[in-house]
Amino acid sequence: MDFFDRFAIPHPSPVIYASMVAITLTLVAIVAGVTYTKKWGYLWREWLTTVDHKRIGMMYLISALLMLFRGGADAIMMRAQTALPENTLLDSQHYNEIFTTHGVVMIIFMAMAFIMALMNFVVPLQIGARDVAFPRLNALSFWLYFWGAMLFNISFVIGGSPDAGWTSYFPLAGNEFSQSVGTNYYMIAIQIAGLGTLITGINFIVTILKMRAPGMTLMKMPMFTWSALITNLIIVFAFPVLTVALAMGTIDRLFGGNFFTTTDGGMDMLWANLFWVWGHPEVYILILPAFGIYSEIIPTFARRNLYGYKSMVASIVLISVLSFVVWVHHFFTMGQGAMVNSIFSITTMAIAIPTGIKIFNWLFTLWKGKITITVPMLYSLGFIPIFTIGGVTGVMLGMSAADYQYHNTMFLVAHFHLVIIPGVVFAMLAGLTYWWPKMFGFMLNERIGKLSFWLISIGTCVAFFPMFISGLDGQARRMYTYSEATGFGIWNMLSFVGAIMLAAGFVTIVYNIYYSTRYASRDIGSDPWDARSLEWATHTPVPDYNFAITPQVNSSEAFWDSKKNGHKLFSGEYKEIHMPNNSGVPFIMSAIFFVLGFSLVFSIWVLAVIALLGIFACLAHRSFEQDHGYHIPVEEVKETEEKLGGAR
Amino acid sequence: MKIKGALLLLMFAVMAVLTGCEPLMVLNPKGPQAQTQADVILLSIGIMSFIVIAVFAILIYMLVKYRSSKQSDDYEPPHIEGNHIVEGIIVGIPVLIVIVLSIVSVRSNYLVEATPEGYEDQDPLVVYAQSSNWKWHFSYPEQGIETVNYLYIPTDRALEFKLYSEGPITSFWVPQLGGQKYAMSDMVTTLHLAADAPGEYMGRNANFSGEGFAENTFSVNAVAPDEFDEWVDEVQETAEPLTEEKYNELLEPGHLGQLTFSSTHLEFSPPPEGEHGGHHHGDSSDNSEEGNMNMDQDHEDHNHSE
Amino acid sequence: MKELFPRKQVMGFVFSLVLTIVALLVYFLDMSFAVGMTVLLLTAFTQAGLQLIVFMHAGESEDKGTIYLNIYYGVIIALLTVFGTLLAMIWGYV
Amino acid sequence: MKVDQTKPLEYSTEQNNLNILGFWMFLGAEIMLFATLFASYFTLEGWTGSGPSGSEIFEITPVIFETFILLTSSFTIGLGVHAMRLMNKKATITFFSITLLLGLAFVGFEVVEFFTYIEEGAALQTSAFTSILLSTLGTHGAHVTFGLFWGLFILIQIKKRGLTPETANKSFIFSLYWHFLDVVWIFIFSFVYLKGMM
Repeated sequence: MDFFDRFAIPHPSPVIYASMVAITLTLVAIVAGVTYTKKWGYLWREWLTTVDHKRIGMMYLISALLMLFRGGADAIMMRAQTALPENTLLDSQHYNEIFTTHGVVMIIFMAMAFIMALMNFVVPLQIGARDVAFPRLNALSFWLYFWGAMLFNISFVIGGSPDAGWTSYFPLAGNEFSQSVGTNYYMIAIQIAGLGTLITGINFIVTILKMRAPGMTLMKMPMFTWSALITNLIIVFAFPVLTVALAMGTIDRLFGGNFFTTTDGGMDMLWANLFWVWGHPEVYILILPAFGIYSEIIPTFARRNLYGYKSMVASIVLISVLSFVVWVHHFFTMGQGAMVNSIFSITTMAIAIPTGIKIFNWLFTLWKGKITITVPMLYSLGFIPIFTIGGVTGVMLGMSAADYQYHNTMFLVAHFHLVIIPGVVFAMLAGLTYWWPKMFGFMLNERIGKLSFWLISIGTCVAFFPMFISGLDGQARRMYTYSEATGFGIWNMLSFVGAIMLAAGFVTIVYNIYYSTRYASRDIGSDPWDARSLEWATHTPVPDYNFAITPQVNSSEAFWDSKKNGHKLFSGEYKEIHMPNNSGVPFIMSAIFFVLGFSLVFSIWVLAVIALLGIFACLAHRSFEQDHGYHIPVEEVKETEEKLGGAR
Repeated sequence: MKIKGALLLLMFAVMAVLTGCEPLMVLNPKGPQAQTQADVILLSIGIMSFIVIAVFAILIYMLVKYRSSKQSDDYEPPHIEGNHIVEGIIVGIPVLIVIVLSIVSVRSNYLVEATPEGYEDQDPLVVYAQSSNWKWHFSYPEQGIETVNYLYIPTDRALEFKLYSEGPITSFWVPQLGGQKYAMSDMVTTLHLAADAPGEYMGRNANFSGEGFAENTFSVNAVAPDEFDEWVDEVQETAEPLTEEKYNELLEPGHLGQLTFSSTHLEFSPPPEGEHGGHHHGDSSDNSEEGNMNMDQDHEDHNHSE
Repeated sequence: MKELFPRKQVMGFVFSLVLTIVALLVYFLDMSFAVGMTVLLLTAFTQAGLQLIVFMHAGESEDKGTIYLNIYYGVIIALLTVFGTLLAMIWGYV
Repeated sequence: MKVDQTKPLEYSTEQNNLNILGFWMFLGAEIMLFATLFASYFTLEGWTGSGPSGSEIFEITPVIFETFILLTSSFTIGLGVHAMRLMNKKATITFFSITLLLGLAFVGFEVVEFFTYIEEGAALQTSAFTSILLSTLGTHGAHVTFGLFWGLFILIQIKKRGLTPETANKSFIFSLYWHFLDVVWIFIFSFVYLKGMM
């Protein structure tokens, strides 16, 4: 293909041209706005170079919400196209691009960013730490994710989006059958973002293991921190597999390798295998933090401690190991034979046991409690029934012989959405509402929040339950059209209605943020929910150094203890506090990664080499740099503490 | 309010099961393999409903009984660590269920991976089913005939489909006869099926394979054995033989109607099994240039031409 | 000068040379595949353990529990991945 | 910065301890990286297409050289760390320099090996087997090459700034990296070369 042809969109449509204009206008508006308000310096000093885990968390949050709407727009378009038989809203190519980007954006750039957002903001506070172990690497993680996401998101206006599904199975995704640059974007953008995720994994493991407040033994860690620890452990061992798989795919596509081709010994199955060796642990990377969030919220609003703390810990540890031994269930139908399928069928169903323990523990946490229904609690309570349905259909899918019938059908689509939406999206919205006052100093409106909850949870049921039926009736997933005779019409129309409700729910969330920002009271104190763990023990807004005095901990609900049992959290004098310096290198280096990625996507080798040298220059700079951070003097700490609510 | 939501969910679940009884393809099997799978599915739906109902019941009970509006203002919930008996039950019952389901799963998997029960004594009818973008080619080596996009099969006889693909991974699926299996370019997979009742069944490629995927379907005509033999005779007499040239033409990406030939492509374009499998990819004629990166390469060049 | 060559590390080095030579016998002697693989597995994993303990000082810091747990976990997951992949890709198809 | 005098320099500050543990975690990720490459290698070993198989292109002599060079370099960097703990700056620099020179020799051998393979018609594009073979060896080789630069930078820092908690910490972490590459090589030596030639 000629050099300039690669930049053309394979199947242009008015929607795409409109998006190009919209993207350009938005960029111009942002640049003009920042310039007009003279905020470049502020932006650079306070945000782009920040290494503060709280600010990085907020930036993850904003990116995740943006990506939620990007992926959501894809979803609405898909449901609209299939709402009617033989609909012609989208053509096949466009539909294929949309479900591919929907999957990638939602999993890699929305859900992952959302959990990173909450982990970043909450974990250091919850363990009583000043920051994470490697603040600068933390910034690098975020910016790698951010620039990776940007690279992926420009695909649909420059060169065309990937169109081989989010699983990107070869040889369909290979050069033979996927000639546009779309899959190059997939391989490289995910690689860059994945590198950031791996760094986060290492960073948080060390943070949690080494930086806990005195007295907080492993078995006295709050459950969200436990889930974050195990999640990051899975990240560290799962993401390298994706790195290798993507590198092999990149070699195939850019350098003529033969890993997954149809000729010269290439083995297409190996991609599927490696993808799911990463892909299944990835599911648990997404769901475990959600479990942690529910384990914080349910006790708070049942006003009781978490039931069965030890079995909760045991079950997430067990899940972390089991998550690595079930991947073959994603391709039971690849012809391995009954023996292999049986092994992986059993391991798959075994995961239901620790998951079931968790569900029952949450239910028993309600027992003898004093339940108040707030928005975070509503999401947690809505999660239990919907997730149970998603979960038990997962067990059904785990039965290999029956899976031959469910595989690649709408039944599967229904299953994983009914797991991921309550398991991840509900949890993220619950966590967002729950920790919002700690982040921003005001609460989100409860009434609008409840409306959002009902729209989203009913929308989820309406959108995905019909898919069980159409799946069992023979509707394969990823079909852009179907004939009227198939009888799928009614179910798909219902799904579309559900999708509209979901969209309406998300719009009300945005409205809620707007409304609450304008009208909500700023006088909420530092503990508006009467909560139980350490993050609520510090001021709102949280000072840069989190805790002026490192707290003393004696149980997994240290703050509750201090409120109810008179445990003394903070004792001793203010001391000088050591803090890390801001740095522009993570931002610059990640931006160069973007350039490298872009030039690889379009095979612009000279630029790629220059970018690679740029990255090495950043690394060399870091090696020689001597940066010992700075100290906040005692007087300043005292002043800040008094301003924020009196010295303790 | 919460109960209303829960009831709504339950209603959907019940509806899904009820409407599922008769018309849904997967639950309306016409062959022993599909029957096995439908039985497993219904059994698992039964057991799973029990779990779902248990969870719903506990949730509703807790929410009704322990709402703060039903408690006195000074009620302080107790601190409860956990209880070995309760935890034993919530581990024990799921373990038992998983053991039962594992036995069912393993047994049924061996069943569907073997010649259908009751047909072990006869020779199966072997059909090579090859997908290409976006068509299905069915070769009957025994009868020496080939069809495109439709199948004729005898009832009450074991069928052995040999699946492979000329291009992306596809999945051969006839829901009413049995579950699907992948067709891939570098190996042949085997799917055992059989039809109990005559009729016309829907078959399709279930694995996403690009632009023409949605329309990548075929029809399956199950007829009585003697009727099948008549059809074979008729094809052998009236249809044209399949030439290599014609075959390569058929492989061009696109959609075709139903076609019939009185010879198969297996001789001049053998399936990737045995010495032609990916493992010992034998032919070396045109491999040397293919390694080069060539974005314009048409995939028709990649036929296994000998 | 002598203090620069601690006994433990010199012995470790000698031992790793011996292990390498034993592994090389697989090439120079005529062995069956099974025997050869057994020798290679033994020498490779012993050699890895040797590096870990003698040269990498895995057991000397306050975090040795974490470090060992991390390595064990990694090795277990790695072996599961390697053998699971072989099972699903090669052996399962026979 | 609080410096704990009772411990070796590389462990003497809180941040140093974090760095070392963090690097061990990174090595956990590296184990999986190479495990995935090995899993792919063993899977694709027989998928040679029309290209050569391992036994046709492997040669024992360069492999023996590479192995002994890398083993020795692993030994010398161990001595380097030992010298560092004795606060012997000169010996530390000497041992690190020897290590890097050995590493350079290793990379040299590997480059020659790669050119030989390509000459013999076993390029990255030849077959699935050669793709994974060169990728696996290449990933290890790239790690060593990266290590050469990294080690050089640290060497310069020791020379300029002396043995401080910071440089000691960097050197120690670098030694972990180097030993780990040696371990990976042992597996490549055993299960790629020796198994392939057996």
